[in-house]
Amino acid sequence: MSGEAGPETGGPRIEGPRIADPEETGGLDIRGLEVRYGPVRALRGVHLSVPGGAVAAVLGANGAGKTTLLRAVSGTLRFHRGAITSGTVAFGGSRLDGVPAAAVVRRGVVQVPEGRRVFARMTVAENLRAGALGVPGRRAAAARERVFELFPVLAERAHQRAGLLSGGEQQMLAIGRALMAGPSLLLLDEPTLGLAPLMAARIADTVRQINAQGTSVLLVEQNAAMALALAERAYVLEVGEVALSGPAADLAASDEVRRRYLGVGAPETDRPVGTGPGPAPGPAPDPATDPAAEKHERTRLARWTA
Amino acid sequence: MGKIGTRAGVAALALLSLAVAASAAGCASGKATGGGDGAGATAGGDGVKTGPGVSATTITVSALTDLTGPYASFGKSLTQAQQLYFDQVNAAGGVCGRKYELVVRDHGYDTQKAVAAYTEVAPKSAAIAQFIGSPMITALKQRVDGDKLLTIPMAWATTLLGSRAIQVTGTTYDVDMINAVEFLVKEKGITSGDKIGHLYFEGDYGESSLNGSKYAADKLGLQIVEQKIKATDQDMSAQVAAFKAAGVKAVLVSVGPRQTASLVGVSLAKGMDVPFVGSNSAYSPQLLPTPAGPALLKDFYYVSAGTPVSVQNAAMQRLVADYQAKYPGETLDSGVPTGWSAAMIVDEAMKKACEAKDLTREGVLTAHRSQSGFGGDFGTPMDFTFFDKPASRSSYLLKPDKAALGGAVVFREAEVSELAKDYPVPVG
Amino acid sequence: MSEPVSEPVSEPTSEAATPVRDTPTTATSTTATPTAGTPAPGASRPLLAVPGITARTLRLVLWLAVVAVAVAVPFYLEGFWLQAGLFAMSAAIGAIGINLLTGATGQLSLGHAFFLAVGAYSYVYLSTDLGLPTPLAAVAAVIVAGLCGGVFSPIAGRLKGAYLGIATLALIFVGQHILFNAEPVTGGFNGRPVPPMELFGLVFADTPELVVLNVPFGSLERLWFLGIALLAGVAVFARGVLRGRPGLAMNTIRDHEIAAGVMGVPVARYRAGVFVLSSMYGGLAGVLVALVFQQVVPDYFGMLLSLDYLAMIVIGGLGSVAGAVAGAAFVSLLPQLLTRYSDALPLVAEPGSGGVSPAEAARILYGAAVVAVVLFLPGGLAGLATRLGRVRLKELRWAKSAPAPASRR
Amino acid sequence: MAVFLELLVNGISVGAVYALIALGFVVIFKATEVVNFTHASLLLAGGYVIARLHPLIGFWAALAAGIAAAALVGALVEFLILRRAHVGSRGVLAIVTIGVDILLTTELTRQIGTEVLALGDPWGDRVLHLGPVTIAETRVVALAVAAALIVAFLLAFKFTGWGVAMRATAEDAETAALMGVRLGRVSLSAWAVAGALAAVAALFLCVFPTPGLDRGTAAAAMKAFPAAILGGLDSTTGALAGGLIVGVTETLMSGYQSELAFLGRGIGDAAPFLVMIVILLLRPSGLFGTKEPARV
Repeated sequence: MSGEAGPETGGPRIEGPRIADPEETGGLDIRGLEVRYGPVRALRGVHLSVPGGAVAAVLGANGAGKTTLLRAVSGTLRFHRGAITSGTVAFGGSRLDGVPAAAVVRRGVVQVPEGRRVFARMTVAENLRAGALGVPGRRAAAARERVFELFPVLAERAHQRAGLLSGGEQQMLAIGRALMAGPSLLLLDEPTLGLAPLMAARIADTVRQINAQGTSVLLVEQNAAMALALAERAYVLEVGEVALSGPAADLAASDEVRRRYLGVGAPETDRPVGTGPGPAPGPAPDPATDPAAEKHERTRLARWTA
Repeated sequence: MGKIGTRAGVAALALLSLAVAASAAGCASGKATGGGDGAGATAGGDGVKTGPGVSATTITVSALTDLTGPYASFGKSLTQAQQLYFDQVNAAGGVCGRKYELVVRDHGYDTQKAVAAYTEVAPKSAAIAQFIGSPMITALKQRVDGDKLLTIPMAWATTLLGSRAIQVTGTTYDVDMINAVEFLVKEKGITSGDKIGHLYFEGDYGESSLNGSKYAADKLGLQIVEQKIKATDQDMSAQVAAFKAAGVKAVLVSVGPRQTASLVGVSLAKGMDVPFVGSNSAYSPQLLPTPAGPALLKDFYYVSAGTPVSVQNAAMQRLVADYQAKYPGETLDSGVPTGWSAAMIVDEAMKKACEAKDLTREGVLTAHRSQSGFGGDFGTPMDFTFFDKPASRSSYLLKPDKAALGGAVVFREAEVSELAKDYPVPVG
Repeated sequence: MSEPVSEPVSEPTSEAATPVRDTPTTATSTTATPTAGTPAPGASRPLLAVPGITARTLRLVLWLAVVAVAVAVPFYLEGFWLQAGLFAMSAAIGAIGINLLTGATGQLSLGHAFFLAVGAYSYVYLSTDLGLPTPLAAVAAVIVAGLCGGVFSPIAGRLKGAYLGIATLALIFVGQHILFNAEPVTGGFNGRPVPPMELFGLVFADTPELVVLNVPFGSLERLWFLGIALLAGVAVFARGVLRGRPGLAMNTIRDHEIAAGVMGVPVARYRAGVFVLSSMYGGLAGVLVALVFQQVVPDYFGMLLSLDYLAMIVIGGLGSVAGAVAGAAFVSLLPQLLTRYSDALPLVAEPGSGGVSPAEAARILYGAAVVAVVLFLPGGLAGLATRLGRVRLKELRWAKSAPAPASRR
Repeated sequence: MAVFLELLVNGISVGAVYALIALGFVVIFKATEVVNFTHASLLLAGGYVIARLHPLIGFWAALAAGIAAAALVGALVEFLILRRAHVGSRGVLAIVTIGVDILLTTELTRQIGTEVLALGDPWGDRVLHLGPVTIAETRVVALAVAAALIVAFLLAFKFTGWGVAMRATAEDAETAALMGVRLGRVSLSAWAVAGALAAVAALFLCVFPTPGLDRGTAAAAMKAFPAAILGGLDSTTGALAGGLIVGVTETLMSGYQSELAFLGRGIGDAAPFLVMIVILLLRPSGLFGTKEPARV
């Protein structure tokens, strides 16, 4: 669909039943969210909710604004010179927008960053300890038990440097570290990125397990099949806007999603067409960057490097 | 403006510029020829030819000093003493029917600020009664010479000699050091073949001094062990270790007071009990209350052409009394008599120039250079008739003294050593 | 699940008409707040009808005024002001250079004073000892400064951030050591006299005497024009660099070094290249300051000078030419103004009287300015000027649908 | 040989003082990645309070007060200025600290005026004789204090929550924030600790063999820059190693300057910087520093 055209004129979309009011269930509620990185707008008019105890998934191509969405929730936009310019983010009835990252953690919302980003120079145990820094010390011991139960391998390697772990183990550590704070809502940013299919499946199982223990999950994934299998409800972001949303099963069944995110259907419409700013051609963007922030610079740079 | 293309714009620009320039000439800005800039001498109503800095009622004298940099304490004493001097002269009726006005500019020991300050004050000054900082004066030497502006530098390096307009007072550092070496030989048992350490600052203060000590050592068969440091060095342990290793029998000191204190303190603590003789900038009475005080009192001397404030003569006692009355509680260091006598040199030159009815810069310089036996109350007598040699070659040997006013007493009266008499002073 | 298709989740907001992706026009409108500072002719909307002419006219009037003032100054102001102006011009040239490096490319350098020294001393050595004609010596001095930057650039290319900043400190300390010790070339602690520039038969010195329109033209008056010309030339060049593709690449290196590398910017080569360019600017500033001083002395080229340069670009505005010039003027003129008018300023005490002296007041003000700019005035003085006055002009340019200039900060 | 030993011991003892200063840089750099040029004025502030108070309340109380005061100044600088400075790069923050340093140093030197202030330490000018070598007692104490503080910091970084938060922040501030680390507190505490360290360093910088605190004292902080860099800006061990290397280099070069005359007189000051350049060419992040992770 064309980015310029706006949602009113846009292509097909799927609409599910109105979900339960997240304020009643103690969930996450995002309304009319707009985020800018300086002059660049990364998100616009995003509405999204994760009821308490649910798993929601956000799908979308690179640069669609998925990571930005998580940053807006976790309060880390300022690290990327971004800001919420309108709209609200609320969790359990209290506002999270404008709240510093550490305070968001104390309210029970913890993000597992994209690319894991374990503290490579610290040991596994120290990483877990770092995860518990935002909460009172008493709870840390219990949380550590829970993490070691989920990921026995972390207990085995407690005194190894985190940088020496394998990719899958690092992802476990990153999730475990986030669980140390005892979150009510876990934000997962591309947890299976770069992992072998077997390991990805294990991570998916773990997410299910975590959710079963009562933690809500907001999952950002490019692996749409996995995400849609895990989630009850899913949102598709395109160029900073929610293009589709609905029950995960419905989305999984929709032609549009099948064609574009599940790799079924005509390959030539693999990407948004027209003037919409999909990922620029050229080398893959660095995982830690938000491509949306770089977008306009890159399009100009593409010219420059030509 | 309508449609103006780039070319038209440029043309208009050029036209306008020319118009402005032309109008500048037309309206005769203050800078136009004859507007008081430059050295055009004009005769005042009293028949005295005047130059820049001299009006019918005032003579402007400037002080380019350091009140916020490393020589702040010295600069403050100098400036206050000079203010006192000119106030007293003004109170007594001034000179040549005119009152002095002292313009003080603080350059904080920064070359650019000093150059800027000079550019500002020079066109409106009849003399510069005080100019602190060898690097600053060196940077301006050519201009001072060209401006024929009588300038009293508060630095005693030989590099400042050789300009008719610049009057280095008293001895230069090298002459002081020659006198110091002879003192060591005469009274401290240093003999031919001995080694003498010389700790000196990078820059012309240190290196002028080193010239002197090397000359004297050469003549007397001594050997100089050099240690050069920067003004930012504070701890002299390494230098002491080097001196000690070389087995020096005495140490010459041409650094700042802090380094002197460290040097003397460390040497004694490490058992290197030798006499130390410093240049006049190496000592400050403010060191006496610090832990280095006892070491300085033990076997440290310094050489100076100026008398310390503790000396018992009428002129000095009057100066001290007046100074303390005007600036109660202020430190009385060597800057007070030094500043005072520099102001006096300027004043004497003005008086003489007035007698000759010529207060132009040339007139002031001529008058100044006609004096051959200046002063005596605040230092050794000076001869101003030449400018390629120090005005004096005799120096006092002073010794720190806690009880004395100004923290130092005369240890040995002023003397010209044999070597210093014949010493060919390098110029420029 | 009974209604599979329905209204979009995201409701149109009042801004729905705005495309998601910003075009340059909308990018401006978010920052552009029309202000009273705009010149009257450009203040109203209708001008958009003839945007090109109006914008150009305004700019022309502005530049005309600037040039007219610059030309007129030596006819009116005394030496002190001319010299202050020349120091400011030299500082501006140096500041533009370090702004390319630190402001635009994000490489902290504490060694700028060293390159000024190289420029100044090379000019003296090349013209006096090697007998090069002075203009040639000046050009060669700038090149030598660039070469010195090039010699250091393996380090500059390898290090970044804090490490580079402190490594460049070494230039100052080692450089001063050389200045003091390499006497045959540098003259040691005494420094050396600077031969006056001689260009097309015109000597930039007090002699031979020259009177233009009844005003005596000494070295300062003559140098004034040389300084203006040099500053204008290097400012235009730097602006070109900053607004062109190199500027874009530099900013990308500053903001996202790895991204820059990924996008094909030769990062190391750029960093080294900018270092060399910045050194050459420093060298030129050194030549000019030497001509003004008439004597080069090693003490001047110390660390304080380097710190001054950093303060200049922060106060003026990082990464822009106008910022460098504004900051240079501020930092180099402030102490002189305060000293000169200390008698008239209520807060500044007479030197030696125990209160805040002019020199101290200047330092306090300039320290405070650095802090205040960073806290309250992002973009520095240049940013302020932009916000106050230039907004309209830019908007007009964009309205002409010209491509947006590269982001300048 | 005795000369060499004497110089070496002296160098080590001077190096201990540099190490203390460098440690202050390291703590701030670790927590905030800012090169702190304000350190010079923190030194001056701590020294000034000790110098002014020791005649009134005794040396040890004055020392405690000086440490507290410098810590407070450090915390205030962080809280009032750096925290509120919204700038893109750490380089600009470094320039901000230069501005703050100019402000503080100007005011403090104005207060100190033209005096040379003694700090009233109990060691005086006593020296220890170790065979042919003599060393000032103050320097022995400085070495012991530096070593003790560095060990204490190593342990604190390893075992305390503060230390883990600091290391996590140093490694990846954003992720640390995601884990609930309050970055503001981390950087505030780092500045306070650095201030305290500066006061301790000021003590040893102003006692024998130097005559006392005066307006020039802050200049010594400059020498700790190469120390901090060549050790590695984010390494506590590096601070000690760097300090010792700078101290020894400087002392040996000064002591042997007659033999090294071909390098020019007064090479002692430039030498640490030359060593620093050589080390940086070999190891761009210093001897013990962590290689700057490729972060976008």
